[in-house]
Amino acid sequence: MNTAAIETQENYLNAGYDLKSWLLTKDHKRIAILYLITITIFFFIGGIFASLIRIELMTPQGGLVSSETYNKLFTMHGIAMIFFFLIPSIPATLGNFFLPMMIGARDLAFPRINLLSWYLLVIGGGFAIFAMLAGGVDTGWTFYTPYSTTYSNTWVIATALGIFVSGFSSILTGLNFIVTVHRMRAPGMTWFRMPLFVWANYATAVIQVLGTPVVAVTIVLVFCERVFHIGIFDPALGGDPILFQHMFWFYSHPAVYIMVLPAMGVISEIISVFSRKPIFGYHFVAFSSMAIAVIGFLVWGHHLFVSTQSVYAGLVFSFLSYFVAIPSAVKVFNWTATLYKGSISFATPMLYAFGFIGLFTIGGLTGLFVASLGFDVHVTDTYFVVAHFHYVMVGGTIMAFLGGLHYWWPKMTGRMYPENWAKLSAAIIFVGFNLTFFPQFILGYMGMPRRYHVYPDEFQVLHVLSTAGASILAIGYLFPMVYFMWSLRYGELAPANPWGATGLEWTMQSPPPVHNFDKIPVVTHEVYDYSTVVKEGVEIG
Amino acid sequence: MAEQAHSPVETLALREQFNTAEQQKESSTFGMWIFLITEVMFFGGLFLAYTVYRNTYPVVFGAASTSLNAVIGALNTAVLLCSSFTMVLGVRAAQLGRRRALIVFLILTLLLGMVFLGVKAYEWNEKFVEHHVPGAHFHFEGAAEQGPAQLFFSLYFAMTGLHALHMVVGAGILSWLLFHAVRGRFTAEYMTPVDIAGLYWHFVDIIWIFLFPLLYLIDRHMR
Amino acid sequence: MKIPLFPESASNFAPDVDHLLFYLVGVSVFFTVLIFAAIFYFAIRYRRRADNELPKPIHASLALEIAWSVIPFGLTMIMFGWGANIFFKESRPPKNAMQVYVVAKQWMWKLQHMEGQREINELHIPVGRPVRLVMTSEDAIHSFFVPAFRTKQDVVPGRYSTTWFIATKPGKYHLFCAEYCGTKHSGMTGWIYAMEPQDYQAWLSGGRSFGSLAESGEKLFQDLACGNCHKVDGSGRCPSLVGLFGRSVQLADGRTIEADEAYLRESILQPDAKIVAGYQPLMPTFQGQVSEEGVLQLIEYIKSLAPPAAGAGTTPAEINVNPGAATAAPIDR
Amino acid sequence: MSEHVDSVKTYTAVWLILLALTGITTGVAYIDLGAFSVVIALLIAAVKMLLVALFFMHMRHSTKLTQLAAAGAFLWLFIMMAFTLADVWTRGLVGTLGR
Repeated sequence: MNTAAIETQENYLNAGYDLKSWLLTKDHKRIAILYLITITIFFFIGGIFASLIRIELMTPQGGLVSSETYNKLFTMHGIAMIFFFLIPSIPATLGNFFLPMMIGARDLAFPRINLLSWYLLVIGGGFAIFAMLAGGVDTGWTFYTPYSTTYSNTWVIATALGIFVSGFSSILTGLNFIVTVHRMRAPGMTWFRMPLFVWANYATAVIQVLGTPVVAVTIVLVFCERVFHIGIFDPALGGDPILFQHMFWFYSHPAVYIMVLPAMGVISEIISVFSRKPIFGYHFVAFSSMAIAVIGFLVWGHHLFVSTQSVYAGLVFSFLSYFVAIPSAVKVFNWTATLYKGSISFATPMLYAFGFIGLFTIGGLTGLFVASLGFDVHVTDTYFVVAHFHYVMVGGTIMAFLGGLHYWWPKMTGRMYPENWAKLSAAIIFVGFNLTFFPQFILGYMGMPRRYHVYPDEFQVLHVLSTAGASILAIGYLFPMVYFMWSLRYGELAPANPWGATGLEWTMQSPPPVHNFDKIPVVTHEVYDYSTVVKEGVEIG
Repeated sequence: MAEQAHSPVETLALREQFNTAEQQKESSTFGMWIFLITEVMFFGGLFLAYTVYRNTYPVVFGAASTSLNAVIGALNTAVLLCSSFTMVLGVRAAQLGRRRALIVFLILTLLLGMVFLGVKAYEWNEKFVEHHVPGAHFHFEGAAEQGPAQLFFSLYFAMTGLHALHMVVGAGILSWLLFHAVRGRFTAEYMTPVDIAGLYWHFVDIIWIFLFPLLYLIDRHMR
Repeated sequence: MKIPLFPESASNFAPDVDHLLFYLVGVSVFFTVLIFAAIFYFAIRYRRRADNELPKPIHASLALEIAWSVIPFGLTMIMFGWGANIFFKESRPPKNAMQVYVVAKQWMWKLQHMEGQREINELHIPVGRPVRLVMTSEDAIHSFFVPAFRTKQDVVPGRYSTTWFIATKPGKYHLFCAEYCGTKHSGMTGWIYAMEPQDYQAWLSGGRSFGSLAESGEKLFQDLACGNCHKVDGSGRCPSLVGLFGRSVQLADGRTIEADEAYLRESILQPDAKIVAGYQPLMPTFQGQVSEEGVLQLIEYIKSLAPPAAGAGTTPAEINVNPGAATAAPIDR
Repeated sequence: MSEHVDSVKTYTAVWLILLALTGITTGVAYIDLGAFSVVIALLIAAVKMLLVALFFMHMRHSTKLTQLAAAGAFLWLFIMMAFTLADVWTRGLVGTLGR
């Protein structure tokens, strides 16, 4: 197929160029591209806030911005990154694009609800951006009462409305995925022939459906308390601010699993393809996704250890928090075991997968630190916790998101990304990330509190190191933005299966046709069976 | 399975992403049940706040609950149960393809829903007159402690308000159904929207089934 | 220029938490090195040499899965037990601890010693003696965090919360507010001065004395005319407060609760929350009239109203606390 | 339609039982049963819910999956309430203020 032929081949991208065909599309692939553009915008908005924070923290007396502005910076960094980038990131882009194909379906169960989900995210994002431009919100992304309801005079209502609306985008995506996986698998696609990426997104969907409504109603109550002065959490009326924290964290801890589970799904795919072996202990990795989704709902109290929550409740939550750590450990061990006796290629997605396993291991292990009651009393609300969740979110989810983007870019766009530039940026991101966040563990244990922009002089050296790392990390993130755009026009044309992968999404042309499959495939092979794709393969190992 | 045309033809009963009408109906029903799960958790947050505060302030909650009119509440519950009854008869009519019966039952359900909202509005107005609406000039003579009493009424208005909002949305769905039923869009083969609207309506009724005793009937014997 | 990489260890909890840290870091370094080494070795040893290599699939081994589930779980249970042990010790201050009241207010700490000294953003304490802080907030949630003591406790409006420690090394240690509380959250810091006992006594007597907390409590008690109802001999319409602190009180709705600081504070600000058996809800609320410091002073005064044997100026006649109640709690001499 | 269609008689019977139960729960509330009155109120409400779900929402004929999902929702509601009340009920048990 010469390039001209490929150009004219009918696919989901050239099926229509006008705005209407994009903004009213029902095609899960186009909606995934719309999501990709939206969350990239929010990623860079959040990134700008992060850079300002890091520059501010270079000096102990914090000269760049005033206290009010700094409080707004870290709040909006948290909100933009968590609600508008991390939570939709992998499920809404890679999940939307590939889940239907991987199970042999033409589209999600409810395409119009899928489009509605995107609009809800955009409308919610609009409210949040309006609040940022109008003056910002300074309650922290956690909105703790009574500060958020009584003492803050910033744009809390507009931001709360934005998060409320975008929460429904997450709920409806979860609903769509659950029904699609249950009802629309191709014949022969049994549960244990589904790729682990589908398992991970299914577990994530369960959390989205069961957890997000609770934070939605919590935000409604904060809204009512600010607007109508009805006092659900107001201590002056006998309300209990700790009840707010229970209701908030009931969602927000499972939300961190919404952010990391899809990333684990991507890593399972990449590790398997680039070591050309089925994932070691497929069933255990699949069930550990479900276990994380379920046990993830029993541990939220470890955010409340020092909040006057009772000692006995703290004991229960601390104990259960160690249960939820075990499935994550099982996954890491199974990924590492998959490499044994494999045929390992060092393409960029694999570099991101190695980065993910390393950094997620450190992130996960420091989770064990903060789950221990006596230790958490010292390090909660300090930079130790900031470092912990950045290791899991940035070192984990963003690494896996970039790995997934590189892995599926040929299929999504029909173009190959530039391999060497990609490897360089992966290395820069890995170095920049560690330099930014590892010093924060030390800062945290020394007692540097969270959300401080004025701090004692003895912490300055570590802060300067962290800011240096942040600048490297920022540059590292700009590379993919540039060469992905460049590849759309000048990238090498991608074949149907550049990596020799086994998923159903690789059986169709790149970029895929509008209806995915001319004829719904009948699945006969086991999952990750590379003998079907490696022509006259030489048996090794 | 029948050989699929390149791009499958799209009908109401068979959207293009489904292979069989049966698959589409099962998906829509299962999708609705998942949505109802999110609603259970949505109201669940309010029930949690209610449980915690009733546990902390049992006496004041009892006094405040006794100030509500239980008879009106019971009658209103009966109205809602009747609307559920007419709704399920409407769904049955749609299953059997009886268009006229479907239209009659939809109208009845809509009317009963309006009656419920009307009674609700009356109760709220009565609360407004008695200064039981939380806010600046809240005053509840039944208990000396105004704080927890205001908590009860905050929860009362939050829960019944959210329920009423769901009733209004339900009424909107019923009107849409009515509009299409009159135009003969629903047949015995394609009645999924009626079935799903029925699930939603019954769910809103179930929420009220729990709201009524929990809000209206605490320590009623204290009076 | 010495770059400090480890916080000072200046309290009885600090060594425990530090040893727990070393155990946690040890386990984590072991597993991190294990994973990194395995990845590097496998990646290099089994790198792809030819494009059509097809490794033999190895599916699973139950024994291995169980091993790397049970062993990590065992290690984590040690972390759990050790942490829980420290947490339990931190949640039970010794009875003889020296008490200091802390009132957190948007963006400053107000501390009050029993002897009357008042401090802003500073706390002088003797080394070697357990110090219990009873804290409340007047507005948003704050958190009393002393890194050198490894202790942290949120200060929540509407209730008292407690933290305690024993300073083991004289010195000047940072005090931070660790729960975001608004604009000057980063400015809400201070210092803890741990001093040798004799220096502490010198500081205590040297400071301008406002009279002990109990005395200012007594003055406030009279200003608010609490004595009109709360007569010493209990003959008024309200229960006598003599010897009330620490005693269990029979309530009108049948519950029996211990009269601790939280009960006294609630009864001052929301009198009808817990009505003593045999009495009517007559007491007006003092919410808004008495500041948090005022409530603390009144509590200290009520604590000082010991039973007649030790009380000053109370009539030796038999004191009946609950004229109406059948089961009057006996007064222990 | 392939699906089983219930008779009007069943629906009417269920409807009348629901109305009766509403009456009962209101009446019972006026009798002083102490803490037990909450249990009775919730039991009656649960029975009414099951009636509506099984008959009116055709839960009887629906797939195992839907039944599992509905049960799951209530299990999660129970988790949320149980752990939060575990905190609220055991506050101060250790004998220290705010712990």
